[in-house]
Amino acid sequence: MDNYVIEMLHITKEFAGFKANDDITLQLKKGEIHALLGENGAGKSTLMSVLFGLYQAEKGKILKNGEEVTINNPNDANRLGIGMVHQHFKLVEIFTVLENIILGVEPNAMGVLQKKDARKKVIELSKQYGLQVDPDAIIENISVGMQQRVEILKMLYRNNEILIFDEPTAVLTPQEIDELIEIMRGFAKEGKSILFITHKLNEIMSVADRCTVLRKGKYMGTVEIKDTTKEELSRMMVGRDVSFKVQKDEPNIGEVLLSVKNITMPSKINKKNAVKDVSFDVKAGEIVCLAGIEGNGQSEVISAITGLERVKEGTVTLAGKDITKLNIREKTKTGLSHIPEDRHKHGLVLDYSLEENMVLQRYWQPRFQHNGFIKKKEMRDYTEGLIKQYDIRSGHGPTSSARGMSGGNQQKAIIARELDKEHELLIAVQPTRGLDVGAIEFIHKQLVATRDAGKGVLLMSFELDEVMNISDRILVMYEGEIVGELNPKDTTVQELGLYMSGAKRSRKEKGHAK
Amino acid sequence: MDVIIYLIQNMLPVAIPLLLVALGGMFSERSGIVNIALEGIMLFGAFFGCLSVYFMKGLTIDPQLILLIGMVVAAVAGILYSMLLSFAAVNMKADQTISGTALNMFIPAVTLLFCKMKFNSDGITNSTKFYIQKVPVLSDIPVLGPLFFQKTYITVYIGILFLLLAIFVFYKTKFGLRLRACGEHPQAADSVGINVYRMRHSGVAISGFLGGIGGFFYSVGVMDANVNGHTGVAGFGFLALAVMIFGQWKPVQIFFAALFFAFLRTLAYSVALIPFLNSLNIDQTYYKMLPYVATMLVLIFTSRKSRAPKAEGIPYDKSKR
Amino acid sequence: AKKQTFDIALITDKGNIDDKSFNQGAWEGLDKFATDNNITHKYFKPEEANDAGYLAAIDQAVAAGAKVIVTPGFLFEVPVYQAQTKYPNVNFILLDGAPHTADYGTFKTEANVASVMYAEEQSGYLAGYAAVKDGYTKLGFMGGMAVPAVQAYGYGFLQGAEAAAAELGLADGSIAVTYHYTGDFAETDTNKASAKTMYQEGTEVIFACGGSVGKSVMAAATESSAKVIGVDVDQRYDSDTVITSAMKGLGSSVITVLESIYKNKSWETYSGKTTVFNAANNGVGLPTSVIGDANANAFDRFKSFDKTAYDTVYASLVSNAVAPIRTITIADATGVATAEELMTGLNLVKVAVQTR
Amino acid sequence: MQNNKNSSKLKMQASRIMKSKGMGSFTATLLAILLGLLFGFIVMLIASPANSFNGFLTMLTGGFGRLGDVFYFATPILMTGLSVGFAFKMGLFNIGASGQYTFGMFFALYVGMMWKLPTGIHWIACILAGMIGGMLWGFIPGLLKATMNVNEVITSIMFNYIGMYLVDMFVTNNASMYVPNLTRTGYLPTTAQLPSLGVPNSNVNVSVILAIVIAIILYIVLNKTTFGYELKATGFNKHASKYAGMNDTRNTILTMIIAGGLAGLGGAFAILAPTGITGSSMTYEPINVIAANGFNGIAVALLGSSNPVGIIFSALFVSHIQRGGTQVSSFFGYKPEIIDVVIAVIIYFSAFAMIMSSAVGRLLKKRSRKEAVKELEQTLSSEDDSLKEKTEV
Ligand SMILES: Nc1ncnc2c1ncn2[C@@H]1O[C@H](COP(=O)(O)OP(=O)(O)OP(=O)(O)O)[C@@H](O)[C@H]1O
Ligand SMILES: Nc1ncnc2c1ncn2[C@@H]1O[C@H](COP(=O)(O)OP(=O)(O)OP(=O)(O)O)[C@@H](O)[C@H]1O
Ligand SMILES: [Mg+2]
Ligand SMILES: [Mg+2]
Repeated sequence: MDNYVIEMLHITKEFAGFKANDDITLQLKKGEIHALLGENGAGKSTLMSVLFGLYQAEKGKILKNGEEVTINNPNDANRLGIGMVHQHFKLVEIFTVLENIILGVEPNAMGVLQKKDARKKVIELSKQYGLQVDPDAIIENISVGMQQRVEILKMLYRNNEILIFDEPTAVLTPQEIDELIEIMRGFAKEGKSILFITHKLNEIMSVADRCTVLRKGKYMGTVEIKDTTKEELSRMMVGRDVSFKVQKDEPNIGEVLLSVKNITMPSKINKKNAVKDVSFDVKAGEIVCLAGIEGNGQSEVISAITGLERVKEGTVTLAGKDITKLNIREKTKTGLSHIPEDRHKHGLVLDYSLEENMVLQRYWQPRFQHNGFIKKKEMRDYTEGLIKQYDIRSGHGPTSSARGMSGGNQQKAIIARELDKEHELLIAVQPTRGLDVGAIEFIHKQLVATRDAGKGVLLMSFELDEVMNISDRILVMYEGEIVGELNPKDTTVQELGLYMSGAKRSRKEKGHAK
Repeated sequence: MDVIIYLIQNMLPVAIPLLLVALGGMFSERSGIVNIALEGIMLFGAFFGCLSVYFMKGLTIDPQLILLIGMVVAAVAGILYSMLLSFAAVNMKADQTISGTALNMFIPAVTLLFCKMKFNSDGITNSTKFYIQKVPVLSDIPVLGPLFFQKTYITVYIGILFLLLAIFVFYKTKFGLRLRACGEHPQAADSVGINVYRMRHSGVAISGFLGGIGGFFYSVGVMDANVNGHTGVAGFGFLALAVMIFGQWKPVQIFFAALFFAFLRTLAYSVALIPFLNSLNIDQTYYKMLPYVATMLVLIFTSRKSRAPKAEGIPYDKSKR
Repeated sequence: AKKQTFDIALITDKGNIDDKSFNQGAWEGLDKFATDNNITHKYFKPEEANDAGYLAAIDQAVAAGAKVIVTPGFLFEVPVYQAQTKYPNVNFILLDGAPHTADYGTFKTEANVASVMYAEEQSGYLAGYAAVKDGYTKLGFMGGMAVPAVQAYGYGFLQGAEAAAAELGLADGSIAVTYHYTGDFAETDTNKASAKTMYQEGTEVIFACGGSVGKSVMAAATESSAKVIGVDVDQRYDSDTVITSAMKGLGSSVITVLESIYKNKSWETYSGKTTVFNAANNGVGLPTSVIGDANANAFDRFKSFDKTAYDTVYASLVSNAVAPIRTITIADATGVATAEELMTGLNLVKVAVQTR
Repeated sequence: MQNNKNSSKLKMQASRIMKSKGMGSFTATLLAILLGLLFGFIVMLIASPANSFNGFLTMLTGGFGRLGDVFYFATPILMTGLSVGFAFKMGLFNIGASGQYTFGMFFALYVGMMWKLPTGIHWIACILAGMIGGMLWGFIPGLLKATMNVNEVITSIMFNYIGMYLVDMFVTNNASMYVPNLTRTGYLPTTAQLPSLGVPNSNVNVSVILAIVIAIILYIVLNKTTFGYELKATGFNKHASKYAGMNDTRNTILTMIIAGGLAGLGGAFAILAPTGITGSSMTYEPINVIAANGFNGIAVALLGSSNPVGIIFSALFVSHIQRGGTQVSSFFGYKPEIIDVVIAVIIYFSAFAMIMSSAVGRLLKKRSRKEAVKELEQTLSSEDDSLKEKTEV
């Protein structure tokens, strides 16, 4: 008999008749790091939400140290020592770090807040675990990595012994990931038990003791990490072999398509410039990647090119045409396609149907409108074509509401829309964020195919693997400048990391670089 | 000097209803519920407050006590009426603007209907006098005495008391912290075991409490304890919304915003007292428009960085992440 | 229950029957008469406040069985002109107006219409006279809008003040009057604020001459410990601040005409013409008795002015020895007179007018 | 085979229509109306039990005897309803329809009284002037919203007051328009009045036809054109619309201009209506009161789910029971305000009618709980609360 702190036995959780968790069993040993793996929508977050008391399972039971417990809300979970870092942070942006940590378990006298002791405890905890934070900083002013520390401190403040991390690394830079993994190891050593959700098999291989795999809401099994491989895990998860290495030939490089010259962009957070005098080119038939740790100006460069922000200084030329001051529509017409960073904010009108979203960039073209009237039939036919071609899955085909689609399929829809419209240059910003390996594989293939069709691709990504695998050329940004131009074939992840952290730079000269 | 004292004496009874109602709106909106129904809640409170004053007219009790009783009635009425909003918005996940608008439409019609049936009138007329010519002792303090303790209403002091209380509850208590969390990020509040629904009900109930009292205080301090279905509360509920936004959803700033608006409004009707303005001979209409124009100008300059509670207006659904 | 019918109907203008003005006065008379004589009666509110709306309300009233319809106010002049031929068997009592076409081309009062007017200038004269005689020297006038009735009250008020000042032998300009039209007939906080400002300037008594505006003025007077003169009906019961009221016999005139129909069979006395109710036929005046107390002194809120003094001045109006001016020439199209126009038009010397 | 496929497709479409948003909101609205009427009946029962039944019937049917008036009184609120509803689609709450309405009235009056134009052209010019007046008063809040991010609810409330005071001042200061003795404007020349439809005892005129045509045009614009597509997209998610190259600033301003124009037309239609009395016409009374028809427009828009065609029906419905209400008060002595109470209750329930109707449906059909929950969830997530400004998730 193993010594399990938590056992979730035969859990079934339904949403409107759909089984998100179907007879799932998960057993967590004391002091272990237990990974939970599965495609998008496999039911990982749901299972954790059941454990944390956000949802109640229809069937199954939960045991703590062998005794059955009921968890009806986060308070129950908290009482049992269960804490969770959510996939999307649950922090109140305008509150201070301290206020966020104590929220829900506020020390008080007759309802009046007593922050003094809490502050002391938080400072102690952050020292003890090396989670450096300023208790009085406002959440919206601190970095994502810092916010995650706050989430972790929230659990520690509540003396939680069982820690759930739902995709904690998706939003972190490589350095931050390393730090987090160290912290998790530390927790495990102390006897805390950790449930760790991630789509990145490397992380599982490096930190987890065991791994439970889900597929489409079903339990696929639990394996010891030391006895398994990445390939085996992904086969368990997807049901087929997945190739991690993107198949691509030598690039067939052509004319300069995009030319960015001496771009300077203001920062939204402070008075400094987020982008300082940056210049680079993207040529036809190549994938150029803007790499760097989040917050080093990459997003602002993209915004300058796409027109989401006004350019402060410098010029952007596309296919020989100065597009710096053009509005977004004109840029689109000049041949720009853009897979935006935030698919819910920019990429889709969630309340529109799929078909209405598919013409978002081209409803004004003669093909889809006549004298200002939308050609509904053309729109429908066009969407049906794309659904087939890109394997976009949704409930009601073209008429499904975009809101009801899964993240992966929403992303596919955006990619279909942006790739199918006539364009010279594709800008893809974090196109695979939060997606499972299957979806990632698909998207990578599409990017390479676009390149091979003679278009230029400008990719922005924080995923080092993706950067190394996909790109033909890497531009590393650090503090608003391009500090290195690398060829992925001649470099290593470690070297890339050095550039990203500013420890190394090879491109100091301003102006144009070849 | 006399003019200044006069302006301040007359500004306060106007500022207090605005202040209270805007504070109410703040509690509601910071909990996540857009409260466009303030106008209706005010009238509802004013209606029941005045009605209770009407029924107490024969009694030989101190008018200030009658006022306090009327205030309690108005507060209870306001809470009850606001529950119609929170029921719709929280339990039924209804659109908050629509429900609020319905509540604004409902009460003037009910006031008219009731008063016509009962009094053959458009409203309730009271003759109880709540005005305080002089507060004993305090009114003799130089400067401050005439400013704050002569020719005034007890509503002014109660209003200030509620302001202090609101600041305390809002910033210093567990309840305030939780309430503000619900208006910003209800999912976060939920995930730490806070009952978002209950907090939102409470926020709206507080807006009902303050809104009802504010409505009654409007009647007392501005309308001589009368209430009328046609003129209602003269758009003060909507103005309070503007004051709330102008005050950036923060109590102290709301206080100053209310004073600002009330001052301009008082000024607009006191032009004759101010020789300089009087000599300009400007059409009175411009003065009447002044508070509205000024409020708008202020909003134009503050709106760029204006930041409404992030989750306001969005029904919270536990089952959605 | 089938549809109910009502014999006597009142059509309100845009206000309600508690407007402290035409609607209320007329309704109180109508209601008293009908209740006393057990006649079914009801008031009707038009769906919109314009000629067509008023006519439609008359249609409704007739459909509901009305035999006599009271229409309070000059706004009914055109609608009644239409209705008098449309419903020849219905009797109309039109207060403060005479039927005419929309273009004022034809004035015609049919045999089924009694047109009733009031000498407001006489009533205002009495009020102004009494106030100055009582020792007030700083007066105010707050009219609703510059309509003929309100203007007449105001002009009468000024002339009465002038006459009293002359009798008292006061110096020229020793009586100060602030003269103001509020622009509406409603109880609003803004009207209250305006009145308060007037009191703050030192005004001792304001003649509140605009329906519900009076409520606002009384509120201001309470807070300022000052006085009010009421209008149209005796308003002493509304506030202690009301020293007297410039009345016109709205209710009593309605009762008089209704009696001519239902009791005296003397409808011809009033039908087909315009009857002016004035001092001579006891149609205007200040209150001389207190309701519910036969022994009470209706002049008790004056310092010195009393019934005797009142009777004297009233007699001078009855005998036409004094005839206050009702209209003056005003340049401004809004009907709002300037101080000079008032001073010269009304021959004021002792009274100094300041307009607002 | 082909046939089979077609017929099943047809069936699917039919069931989709039945289950569609439009149909769902229609039944939901009916439910809300039912509850509102029930409330009205209870009030009548309390006020005067003996008359309540007949009174209630008259309330429901009284309007049928006065169809001309039903259409006549429906016209201005139809226009303000369209104004509010149209702005809703863009995510804007135009509570300022009242001020725009008043401005439209003033412009129409001005052209009607101050300009001498030939018969047949004059009233058209007046209508256009009214529209321009409303547009002007919608433009400014739109501009402030689009360029300075000033909350349009607050600006338009402020603009209601400012507009009302301004128009009252313009009117009273204009010697040729204002008749001080009557405290209102003079009569409009007949050339400025709208052609009557000739229904006896009713002012119903050509404007009701114009209003319905405008509503249908709006429907087409919103649902069939690229402009409507852009407006709705911006209303749902202004970040996405910016990303898609739509001109958010322009669209916001344009929407408020159009909404203002619609309300302004409402004002023009109201003031230009013929009265049927020779030489008489509508008049404007400058007494510092905010036009109620602007606020009634909110109710009409909400009841019509902001759908232009729905708004036609909701305006007619509101006008219909208001006429019934007048009858009730004439014949049974109830106070006409009872109708306003009923309408308010209807609006209140319509705010969550969707949820109620699926709950009622569940009770009626006794379906399994799961299914009902599913449907509920679907209606919830598909409900396009165009009011919601925050569409980003
Ligand atoms: N609140 C909900 N209502 C309805 N269905 C839901 C809800 N939450 C989750 N689901 C369903 O449950 C399934 C599992 O979702 P869950 O979020 O647990 O997946 P996941 O494994 O965490 O995916 P990801 O890797 O994208 O985070 C989804 O496919 C979805 O259809
Ligand atoms: N409230 C809900 N009702 C119905 N389905 C839901 C609900 N919430 C989520 N889903 C379903 O959950 C599935 C996955 O949703 P989820 O938000 O986890 O996507 P995701 O891939 O994780 O995207 P993200 O990158 O935003 O996390 C989808 O199939 C979606 O239909
Ligand atoms: Mg998940
Ligand atoms: Mg996810």
